[in-house]
Amino acid sequence: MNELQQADAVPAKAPPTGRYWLMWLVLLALQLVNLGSSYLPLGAFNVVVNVGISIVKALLVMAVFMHLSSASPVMRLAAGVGFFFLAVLIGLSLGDYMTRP
Amino acid sequence: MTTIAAEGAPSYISAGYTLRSWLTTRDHKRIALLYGVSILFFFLVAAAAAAMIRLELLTPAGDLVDDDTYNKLFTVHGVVMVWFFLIPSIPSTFGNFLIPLMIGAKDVAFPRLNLASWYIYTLGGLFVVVTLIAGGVDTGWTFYTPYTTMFSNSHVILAVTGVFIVGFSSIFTGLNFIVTVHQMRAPGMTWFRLPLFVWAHYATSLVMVLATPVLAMTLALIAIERLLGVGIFDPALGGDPLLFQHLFWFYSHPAVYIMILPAMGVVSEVITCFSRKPVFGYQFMVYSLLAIAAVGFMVWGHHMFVSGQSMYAGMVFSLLSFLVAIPSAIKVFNWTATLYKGSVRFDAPMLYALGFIGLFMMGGITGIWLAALAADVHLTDTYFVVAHFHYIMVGGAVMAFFSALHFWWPKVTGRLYPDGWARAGAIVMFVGFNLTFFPQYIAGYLGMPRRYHVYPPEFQVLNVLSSGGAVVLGVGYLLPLLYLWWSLRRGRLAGANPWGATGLEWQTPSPPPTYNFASAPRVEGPPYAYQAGGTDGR
Amino acid sequence: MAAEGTSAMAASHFADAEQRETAATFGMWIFLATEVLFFGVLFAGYTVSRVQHAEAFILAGRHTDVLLGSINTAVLLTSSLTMALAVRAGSVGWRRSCAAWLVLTAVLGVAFLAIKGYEWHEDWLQGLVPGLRFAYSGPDAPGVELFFFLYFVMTGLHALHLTIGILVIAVMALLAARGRFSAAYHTPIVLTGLYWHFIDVVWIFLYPLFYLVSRS
Amino acid sequence: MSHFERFIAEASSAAGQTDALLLALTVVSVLVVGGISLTIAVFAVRWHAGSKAPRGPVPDRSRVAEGLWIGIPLLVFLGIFIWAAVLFHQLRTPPPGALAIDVVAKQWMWKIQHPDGQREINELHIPVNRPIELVMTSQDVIHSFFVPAFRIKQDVLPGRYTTLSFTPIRTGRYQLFCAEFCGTNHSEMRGTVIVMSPSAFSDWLAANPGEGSLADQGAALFREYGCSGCHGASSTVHAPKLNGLYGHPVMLANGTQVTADARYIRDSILLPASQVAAGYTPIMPSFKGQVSEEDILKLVAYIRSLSVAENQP
Ligand code: HEA
Ligand code: HEA
Ligand code: HEC
Ligand code: CUA
Ligand SMILES: [Cu+2]
Repeated sequence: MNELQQADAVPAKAPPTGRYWLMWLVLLALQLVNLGSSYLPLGAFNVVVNVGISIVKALLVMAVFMHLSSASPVMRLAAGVGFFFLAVLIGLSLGDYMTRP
Repeated sequence: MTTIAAEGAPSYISAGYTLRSWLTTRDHKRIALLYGVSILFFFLVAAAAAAMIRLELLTPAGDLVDDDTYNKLFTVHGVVMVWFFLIPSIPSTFGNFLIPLMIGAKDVAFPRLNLASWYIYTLGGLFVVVTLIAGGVDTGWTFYTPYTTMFSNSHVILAVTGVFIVGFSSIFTGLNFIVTVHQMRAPGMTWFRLPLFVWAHYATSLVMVLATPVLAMTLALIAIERLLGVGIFDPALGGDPLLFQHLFWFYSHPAVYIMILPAMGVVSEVITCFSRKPVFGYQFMVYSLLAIAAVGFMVWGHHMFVSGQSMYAGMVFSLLSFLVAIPSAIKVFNWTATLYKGSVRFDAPMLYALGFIGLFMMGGITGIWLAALAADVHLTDTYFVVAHFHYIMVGGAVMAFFSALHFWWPKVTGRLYPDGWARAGAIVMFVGFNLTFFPQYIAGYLGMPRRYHVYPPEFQVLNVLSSGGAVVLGVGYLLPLLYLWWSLRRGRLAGANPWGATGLEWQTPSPPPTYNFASAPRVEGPPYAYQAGGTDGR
Repeated sequence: MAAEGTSAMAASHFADAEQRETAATFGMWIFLATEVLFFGVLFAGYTVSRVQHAEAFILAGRHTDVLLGSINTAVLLTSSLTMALAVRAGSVGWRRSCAAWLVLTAVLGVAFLAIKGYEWHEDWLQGLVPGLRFAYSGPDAPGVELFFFLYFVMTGLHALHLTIGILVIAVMALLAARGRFSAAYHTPIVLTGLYWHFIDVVWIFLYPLFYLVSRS
Repeated sequence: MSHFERFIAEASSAAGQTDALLLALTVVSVLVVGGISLTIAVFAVRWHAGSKAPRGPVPDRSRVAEGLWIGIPLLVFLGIFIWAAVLFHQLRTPPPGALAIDVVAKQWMWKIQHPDGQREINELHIPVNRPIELVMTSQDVIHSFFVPAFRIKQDVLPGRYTTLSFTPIRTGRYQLFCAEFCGTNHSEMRGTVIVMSPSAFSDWLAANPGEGSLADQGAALFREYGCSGCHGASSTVHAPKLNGLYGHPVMLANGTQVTADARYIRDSILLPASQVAAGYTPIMPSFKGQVSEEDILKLVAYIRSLSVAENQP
């Protein structure tokens, strides 16, 4: 009927649970990597690695647990738009702090 | 009030007369009226403050009220005008009333949320009223730290709580509109058949939903900082007051587009109807609405050119501010082109709409002055800025509000108002407005700082002019109140479509029945299918 | 029973139940976008403060409990799994299984709060609560105080969301057990799930920002 | 001569340039607003309902028009942007050899300290045609230093130094305003900038000897606060010598490098551990809450004088 409903129709049968359990293991593994990496002396890169892994984890949660991987494009857009403008907020403010004399 | 009803179906007004039937309604049209009444109340509160401000500024000395009182006056004027009048003004009244009608839906997607948002608004308003009774707040509507967190002796927390709460009403309205437009369109109502009014509200809603939470959290931080004496804004504790400004303007610049986009939507409807032509460059108009909303998020630093922000950040924000003006320019040009070879009538809504274009242009172009770095260094925090934003917000948005009021009054109430009076009102308002605010441009250029209770005597002439203009402007506001009130009982019955307008809202009786349409409408063609020079149905 | 729920819930202004479910899910996503920016202010504040007080944040980061923080992260990730399983059970109409997974999720949520509460208690004893009981002294105290200010506001707001989530889940579990949901109508569970996962996503970012600073 | 004269006065080197920009903006605005209003009026009247003017079919859109409507404003805007940004850059770049004067703002007054120790309140005496650089900070809330006749303005923040540079080009008395809302008497936080001929200025300096130069006063404070106990030549404490520090890069313990400017020295005094000099233990106590903003500026002046004396060729 409209663009939201096409891709988001009620699933006919139960999706298998395997991917949920798998995802759980992956997330726990990533958490361990995150924890472990923070003990490596990487200097400023510790933050990059830490936050990078968190972004991956967040994307996985949203894709699998929150069903974005099978959602309509509009749904995905709604999920992404908040993060986009948050990036604008942090990016442009930080631009000020980084370029002050 | 008697109303005509479509083949016996009761209109939304006659669906019930008890107070309870209004306070528990889920009908978007009734909620719109609830909002209308509340907004009128807060407009009068803030206008009273404006009247006091203008009276005080008649003389250079501070003889009417003392310093603190004056500071509280402009604070309450700004806070109430912005959050309790202008931001909800068009969206929660006309937007609420018309969007379901215009897309051929029975109601908004979440009617209960809609009603809840009105209660939240009222609760927020209550806090502001309590603030006023308790003695007011004196920080300016911008709540700059560390003054607000550490130095002000007024009721900051109460006021901030009120604004925090009203923010959620804005968020819920926006959320509702977005889902409604996505989900509730009638068969055949494709995206590019939506009236621009709906598009404008869609763009506005995006801003409401994405910017308002930032304001809410920032104000919450202010309250915490004031309560506990710790926080991230106080320089004495290692915090940074500019961080507050960044966060505040990240909301408040997009918020100015919350105020102007719905106005642009109104004007697009009115211009097309009274020139009997489809809007010029419909798709372009849509994209420019969306572009204003999106790019509007990236220009906030233009309020901070002299604040101690880095010079390079200033340059980036300046450039982006120029870019965001381009879609506004497109809209002005397209409205102008719509008149070309049209069949132009000068009914009251049209007069207001034409006034809007002129005054918005003035306000917008002086925005360009302020976006130009070196010019802003001189002009910022002077009356030039005050003139800039009143030109857009009062000359633009409020004019558009009155345009909408006159255009859809017959639809909302089923009655016509006296045309001559209405046109006179529009003209008085236009003249009074320019008298009030044009002198402020000059005062600002000459260096008169804003938020000044006492000022050097050189500026008196300009200030007296401005105060005189405010009286005329005040009359311009009062006139419609009178004849519209009169029309409620005595006005001629309007019929479904007094202007011969296209648009689904005109295809249902005035006032519309509870579920809007007797049967779900089906949309077959593009919007604004007017014929230039053709008969206009009257 | 289930069919009744459907017709009762499908408000008359919607064309059909499907339109209603999509609208609700979409609305929830928009609400979550709002939440992203609501929390986002604090993330922005954190970023700026950290840039300005790099050294102090490193010092302060040593005072959070990485063990408890990591356990809590695992707890919350696990609760996301149980929530996902609950939603799935709900979507095929297994009401008892759905209720059971929901209860488990809520229990994990409570466990998280308990651990968090214990941590806060420890912080209190150590005098790390800005504004109320802050005993840290030394040259970097202002920066450390900022760190803990953000720590309390952010974990506090997160805990508030979690508490609301637990209450909602409890209600859902009750309704599910009573058979209010079916394969045809289970939107509230889906929405609860989205909300819960979002809380998890927030924590996924809080974890490195507060527990993994300066471990190396 | 009207009352406005002294406000329109272009009394700084920047004023004329800003006015030129404003004039250009005025011209553009009048053309645009006037042109469009006129077009609207002509269209509306010529094609008012019932007029006999020819109508005929018109397109609903036109790619050419749309291109022009993006292109023309874009070009105009880019021109204005570049002009204004270049001027702004100029405003923000202090000319060499500027006379540095300290400004401390507080609710609701301006306190000024000249390098030679003269202090004044709500008045600023400066010589004409000499570049001035104000180093400003606030003791409480945000204020803003605004002299309309100079077309300059800069916010004054607590906990930070902001600077404002300009060159007065005309003698006379000019209004100084506080332009950022700062509480009850914001509108009375005003003053006068008095631009004098060089000779009159030196007379004024001589007639107001003050309490010795800022640097001298700073030297006294340096002993008073016990700084010399660690930083003095005869000190046994392992602390950096401050001679030749000002204006030079400093290696910090965390591996970064900063330039020792006023802000760095201020931070060193108030938050010594935030930027520890490489090779030293952070034993320096914080003087936060003990030293007033004015005294800090004096200490800065003293430390600055230590390197000016040495490094000036
Ligand atoms: C509805 C409200 C609204 C709107 C829509 C705008 C729109 C704009 N504003 Fe305004 N502004 C405010 C409300 C608004 N503003 C408020 C309330 C403040 C003060 C807040 C406070 O401090 O209290 C403020 C302050 C403000 C400042 C900061 C001033 C200062 O404090 O120093 C600046 C600086 O860049 C600015 C710029 C702009 C620009 C570039 C636009 C643009 O979007 C305008 C675009 C429109 C046009 C340009 C007109 C039409 C275009 C044409 C006809 C095209 C042809 C033109 C040319 C070729 C030149 N505004
Ligand atoms: C929607 C927004 C909105 C609207 C509609 C208005 C409407 C008006 N505003 Fe407002 N204004 C703001 C938003 C708005 N303002 C904001 C955000 C600020 C900044 C606040 C801050 O600095 O924090 C501000 C600040 C502001 C100032 C600057 C104060 C200062 O810096 O010291 C002034 C001064 O003239 C002013 C005047 C007016 C006037 C005359 C009207 C008129 O349109 C109102 C007309 C109505 C009446 C005049 C009352 C009814 C008439 C009568 C009862 C007749 C008798 C009248 C007289 C005796 C005068 N406003
Ligand atoms: C107890 C000893 C002590 C006292 C008292 C002291 N300092 Fe220091 N100061 C140090 C040490 C050690 C350092 C180097 C470590 C650091 O940067 O913190 C230092 C660093 C500095 C620096 C930075 C120098 C550089 O090379 O980076 C400045 C500037 C400074 N002090 C000024 C002052 C002033 C002004 C006072 C008095 C108000 C003062 N100090 C009092 C011990 C002291
Ligand atoms: Cu100081 Cu205003
Ligand atoms: Cu803005």
